[in-house]
Amino acid sequence: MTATQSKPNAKGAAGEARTLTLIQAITEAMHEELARDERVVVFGEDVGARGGVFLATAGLQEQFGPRRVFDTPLSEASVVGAAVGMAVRGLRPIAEIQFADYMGPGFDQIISQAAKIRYRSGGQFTAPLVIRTPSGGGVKGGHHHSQSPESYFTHTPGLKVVMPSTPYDAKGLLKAAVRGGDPVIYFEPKRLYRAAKGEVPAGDYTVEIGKGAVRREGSDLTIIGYGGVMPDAEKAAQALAAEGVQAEVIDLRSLVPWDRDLVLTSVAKTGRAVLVSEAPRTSNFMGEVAYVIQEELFDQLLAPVGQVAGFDTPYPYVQDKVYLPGANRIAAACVRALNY
Amino acid sequence: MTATQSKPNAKGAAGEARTLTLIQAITEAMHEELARDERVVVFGEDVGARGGVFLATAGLQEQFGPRRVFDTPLSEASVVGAAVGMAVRGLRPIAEIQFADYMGPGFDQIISQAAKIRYRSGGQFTAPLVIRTPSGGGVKGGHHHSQSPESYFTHTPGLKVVMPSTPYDAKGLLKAAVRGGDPVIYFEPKRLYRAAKGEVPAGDYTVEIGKGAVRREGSDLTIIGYGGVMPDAEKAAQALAAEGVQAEVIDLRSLVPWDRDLVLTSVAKTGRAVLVSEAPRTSNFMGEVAYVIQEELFDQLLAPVGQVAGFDTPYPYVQDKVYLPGANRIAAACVRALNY
Amino acid sequence: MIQPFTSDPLQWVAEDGRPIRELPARFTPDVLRDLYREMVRAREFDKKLVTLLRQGRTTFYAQASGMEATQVGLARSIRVGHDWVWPYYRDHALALALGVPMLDLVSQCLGTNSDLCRGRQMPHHFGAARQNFVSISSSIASQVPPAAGNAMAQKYLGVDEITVCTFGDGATSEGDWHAGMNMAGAAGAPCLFVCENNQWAISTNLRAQTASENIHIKARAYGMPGYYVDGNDIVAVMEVLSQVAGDIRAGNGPALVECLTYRVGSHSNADADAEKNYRTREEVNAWLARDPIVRVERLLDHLGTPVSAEERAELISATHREVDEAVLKAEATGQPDWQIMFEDVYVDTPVHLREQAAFLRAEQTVLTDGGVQA
Amino acid sequence: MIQPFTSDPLQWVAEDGRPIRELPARFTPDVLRDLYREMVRAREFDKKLVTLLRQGRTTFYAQASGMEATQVGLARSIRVGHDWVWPYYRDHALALALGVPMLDLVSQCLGTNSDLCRGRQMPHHFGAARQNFVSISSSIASQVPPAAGNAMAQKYLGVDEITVCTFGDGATSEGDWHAGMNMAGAAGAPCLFVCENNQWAISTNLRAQTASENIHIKARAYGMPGYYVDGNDIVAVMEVLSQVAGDIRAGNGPALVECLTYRVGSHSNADADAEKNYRTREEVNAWLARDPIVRVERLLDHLGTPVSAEERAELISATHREVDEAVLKAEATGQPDWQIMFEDVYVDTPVHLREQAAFLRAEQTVLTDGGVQA
Ligand SMILES: Cc1ncc(C[n+]2csc(CCOP(=O)(O)OP(=O)(O)O)c2C)c(N)n1
Ligand SMILES: Cc1ncc(C[n+]2csc(CCOP(=O)(O)OP(=O)(O)O)c2C)c(N)n1
Ligand SMILES: [Mg+2]
Ligand SMILES: [Mg+2]
Repeated sequence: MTATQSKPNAKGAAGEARTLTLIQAITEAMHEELARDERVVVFGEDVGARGGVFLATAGLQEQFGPRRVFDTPLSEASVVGAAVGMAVRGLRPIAEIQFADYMGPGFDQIISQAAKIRYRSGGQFTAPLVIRTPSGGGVKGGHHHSQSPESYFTHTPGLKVVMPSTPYDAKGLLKAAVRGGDPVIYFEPKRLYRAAKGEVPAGDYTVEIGKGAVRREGSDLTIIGYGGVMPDAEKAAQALAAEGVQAEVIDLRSLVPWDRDLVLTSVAKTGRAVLVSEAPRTSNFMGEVAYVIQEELFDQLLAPVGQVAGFDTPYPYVQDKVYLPGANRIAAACVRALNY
Repeated sequence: MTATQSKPNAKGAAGEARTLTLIQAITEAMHEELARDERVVVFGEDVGARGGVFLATAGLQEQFGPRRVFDTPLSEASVVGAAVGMAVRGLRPIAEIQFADYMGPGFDQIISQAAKIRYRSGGQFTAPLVIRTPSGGGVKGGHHHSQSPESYFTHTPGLKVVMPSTPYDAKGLLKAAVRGGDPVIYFEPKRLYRAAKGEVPAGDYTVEIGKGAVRREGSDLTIIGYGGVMPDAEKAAQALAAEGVQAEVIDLRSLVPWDRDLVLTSVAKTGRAVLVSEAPRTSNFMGEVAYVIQEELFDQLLAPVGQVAGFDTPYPYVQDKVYLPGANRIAAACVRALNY
Repeated sequence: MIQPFTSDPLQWVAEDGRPIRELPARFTPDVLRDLYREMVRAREFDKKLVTLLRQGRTTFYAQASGMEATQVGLARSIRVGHDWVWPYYRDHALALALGVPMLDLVSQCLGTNSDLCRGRQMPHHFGAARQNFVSISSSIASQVPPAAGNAMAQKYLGVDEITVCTFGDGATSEGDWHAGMNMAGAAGAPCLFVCENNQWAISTNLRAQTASENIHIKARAYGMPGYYVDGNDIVAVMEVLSQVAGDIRAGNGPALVECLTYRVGSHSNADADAEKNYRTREEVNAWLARDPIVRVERLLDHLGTPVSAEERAELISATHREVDEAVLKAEATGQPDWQIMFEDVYVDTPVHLREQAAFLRAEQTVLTDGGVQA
Repeated sequence: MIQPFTSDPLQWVAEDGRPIRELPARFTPDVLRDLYREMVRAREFDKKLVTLLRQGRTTFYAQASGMEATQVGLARSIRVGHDWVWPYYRDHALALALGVPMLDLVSQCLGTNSDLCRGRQMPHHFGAARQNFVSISSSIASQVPPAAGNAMAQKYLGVDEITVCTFGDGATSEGDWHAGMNMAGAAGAPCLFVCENNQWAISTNLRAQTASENIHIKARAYGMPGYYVDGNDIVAVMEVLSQVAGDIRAGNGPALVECLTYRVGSHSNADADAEKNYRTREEVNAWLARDPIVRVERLLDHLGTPVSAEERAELISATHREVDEAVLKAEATGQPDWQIMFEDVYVDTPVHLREQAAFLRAEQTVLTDGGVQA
């Protein structure tokens, strides 16, 4: 893999850009952080010799040795719990949960330990750690390899939650997460691992957690999404453009905290918003975004806030493609908002 | 306890009403269901001789014996998992999680097994079971005895989620849950256990899961809540009435499914809605209610949908009362909606 | 009486096919031949399904090759369709030997309309009510607490059934494994826990998985006996499992049996090439030499009733035909349509799901009419 | 050498105060007196706090009465402020003996401004960075995997610290207990796991908690030694724990020590009356007769250096004064105001929390100005 073979410029600022895939950018970020800071360790199920089931950690054990990059027993509670204890004792753990669908067994460690130790101790003990995990659908994995559980974590105060959709953000957000003071749940939209390609500077840079990005400017309507749905959101915007409609496309990148200013400024301008995610509709994170938009921009809205989300069913195997909001469904929601 | 000493009319229809507390109504429902159906079993940590830490199961083991009412090891995964297996093999388990804050260790059993077995097996295997658990704040219990995790479960397709606020509903919903075909998470607002008193018919009746209730009729604004916040919601409505504002108050009772018709009809009439819950704001269940209201009634709304919720912090110990939305905060939100 | 907590796996038949202990009378040449045939059938199923996978007709597959003695031996030690089984995702040899029809297994792998599970789960996650073979969840060890509960229900109901719960070696590290084992122990529930110890959890060797000497000793933590068996010796597997199943049925509470075996193939299609990173060719070869099917062949040789080359060839081609026919039959039923997505979420269909289904119906109609008008 | 996996708890001093084995030289009368004083201090802390609870000045309390030898003995077996401790909610005797100031403990129980934890947790959930005494989480056994991680970090850093992790008997049933124990074993992490087996988990007796013979045998599942100690015999506790701590510090990996003791008081204020439902007066009396403090008194008697009635009375009243002064001092600092709620959620305060804080500030202002105008 290029990403692990390149010699990242660990100290200096960002170097020249190369085209990497999303997963290469993730690998490169870990590589550079391991090189930068001796306190950084990478672990999880099968992340060592195997390099992770998606190969996100490929080459890292070879390069940094099994002391810094290692396999754990098959227990997500062990993985998350170990990360908490290591972070409390001064390390900077990057822990992998093999699939976001398997955060369940580590759930209490995340919500009771990682999320609350700073608060409950009055700041005496803190757990700056990163939990990386592939999430989302589109890989014909059925419900245990396709779910989007991010809303559970956005509903848990004390956690920061991010999900990049571009290689550039993937690298920059992961670095920011490793260096920050909080537990960060870092979701990786697995269907973009190799599908998303983009310019990534060699060497060091971070992307601030809490800032969204405008992917496309437009004046007629704002499409807001994050993670795996972004390419389809952009495709929908292109289709709309062909019909003369200019959609602004925002990639939240960070869910907790999320970039209210960016979203509100855009919707104030366009008057219409369509929220796109693939998590089940009820109690999903976009409910909060919708709520804030209607609360803050009630008088400026030209149509109800639209939403395209996952259906409130377990993620199905055969209907994988139908379940996911694709460009057509997103475009249709935009049309409904425009024609309201 | 009166509830367990009374001789419920297990077969027939509802008998004469007595005044019971919420927790007495819950005990009575279990008592009657145990008497009605040999397949019903009650278990959990300390539910036997001890009668549960809140005494919800007091007297049941004495009456029905340790075969039908029993203590389990200290493991929520054991409790929930056993319930799933028992239900699959034909029993009708009522399992107690001692505090909703301790659903974490049983989380994967709930989301991976209970919620999905019907779906994943194409209906070949089903898990009709009830998980009862006390939730919510107001008891100076700090974050591990005060949380309101219901949104996690409303975001999990395959689960039904209910939360009564009156003794009548507590009994009727619990019976409906025991008899239904689905896994039901039955939240008990612990601060109302003894504070909520009301008429409860002796003997059999059920309250349909999925139906809300209008607690007070009004034309100026609709207050929508569930569980522990209901008494304060009603108090706020009374305070508003004193100022000449007629608030309609809806108790959802059931979150999945929730009574969209009832809510939409009311808000269509009043033009204003204030949603009240105590769970942290971001990604909470009320986001979905707000979303549907603004989507369906965009043109009829006279003000943005208002929301009073828990803050996005872990539940604090000393600030217990400040954290919770009380009548003042609810009334203030109503005033904001009215003055918009 | 078979002893628990032995330091070495119990064996009846050596790798060269010679009995080490007296061969129990029930293992007549006919019985052994039947076991042999069942194991070969499972092995060939693996091969055919891997081919279907390569052809892109299914999307996931987890081979059990090398583990047939454990799975078929287990199936032959319990009461089919009477006892209950909470299996894991590598158990197709078990399913076949329990009588789950080939068509049902193939349909599940293909996600066709003939799938008993209605295309809801990824391939190789079977479920068959008729055989009390409970639908598999991917979430490792999540079947263990429910299996304990299933057994508790059996005890409650006073039936003479037992519950079987299978899992891999890696699964024993999960918290839910502990929760289920401890619950079954405390409840004295009639549950037979079978660890199919193939020594690897994807790329993680048992030695990195736990510091305990072996798996069965973990039974001590739950107050139940733990047995250690050569999982490639079907006679040993059946001798131990049928005695233990009998003990459990007699009301003696749960037990753990560790069957030491090996996964000679890749973990799944996902690591077909990757395994060279984590294990050596020599190790795989050493275990290929301990093949459970070959051992029975040798035993039959030793007993003077060898399997002829023709019999073997015929058996293999019969299985291939069986799979081919099942594939044709399954594919002929077609793929479930989108509506299937909204069914079986609940016993009824609540209003929000009806609305979502209506939304999708409208969308599908538009699409059929020629795409969305953006 | 102390043996692991004994069938009976190791003892040094019999209930009548006579040494059963030779009393190790380090247990001079002065040392024993110091241990005695520390245990009495903890016992009296319990009494005073229960009184504060009755007075409504705190809202929760979990007594450790009867368990002082285990907790004080543990504190005296490790390096204070150097080793790390992931305790559980019944560990105030441990905290006191580790040198956490009385004021800090009282402040936490009262949730005053002097609370190191800033009033965030319910009473009796301490945390003190100076003593590496990690803030307690109510969620049972949730400290076990982090303790393993803490020890893994120590090993990684190459420091000569160890990590101590304590928990009750009930805690051993949780999945997280298993996950943490297994992780520590697999990683060879320097972690000392101490089970304060007081035989009850609220109303659930150890016999209903697990079918295993005892707790320490569960160590076999994790490839670590398990020791069994009379937790009411402080000499035994210290002999075993200091040797085991030394072994761990020397790089021999984790170990589990089960201290058999008894909670003579109620589980917490919540079941003050309820316990009569689940256990007998006789059982409690039998254990009251095995009081760990009385045992040291008898040993000192036996050694010819008895504790006089005056010394005892003085010690008790000194502790009461200590608590009273701490209470006054703590209460004088006042209760944290509402702003505390929004701090320490994150290292920074994100915009949504700033907005929520602003909302609350406005509300509080209105309230101070005389209530909401509805
Ligand atoms: C809770 C959970 N975590 C992780 C995984 C991913 N995973 C699938 S198979 C596997 C290894 C299982 O090993 P083992 O239990 O030994 O069974 P084997 O595959 O060797 O038969 C892992 C880690 C999962 N399915 N579930
Ligand atoms: C995960 C979780 N489940 C349930 C509880 C409620 N609870 C508090 S203490 C307790 C009993 C603990 O018993 P044990 O571990 O033996 O400790 P002891 O109180 O006896 O010292 C229970 C069930 C909890 N705090 N956390
Ligand atoms: Mg394995
Ligand atoms: Mg205890």
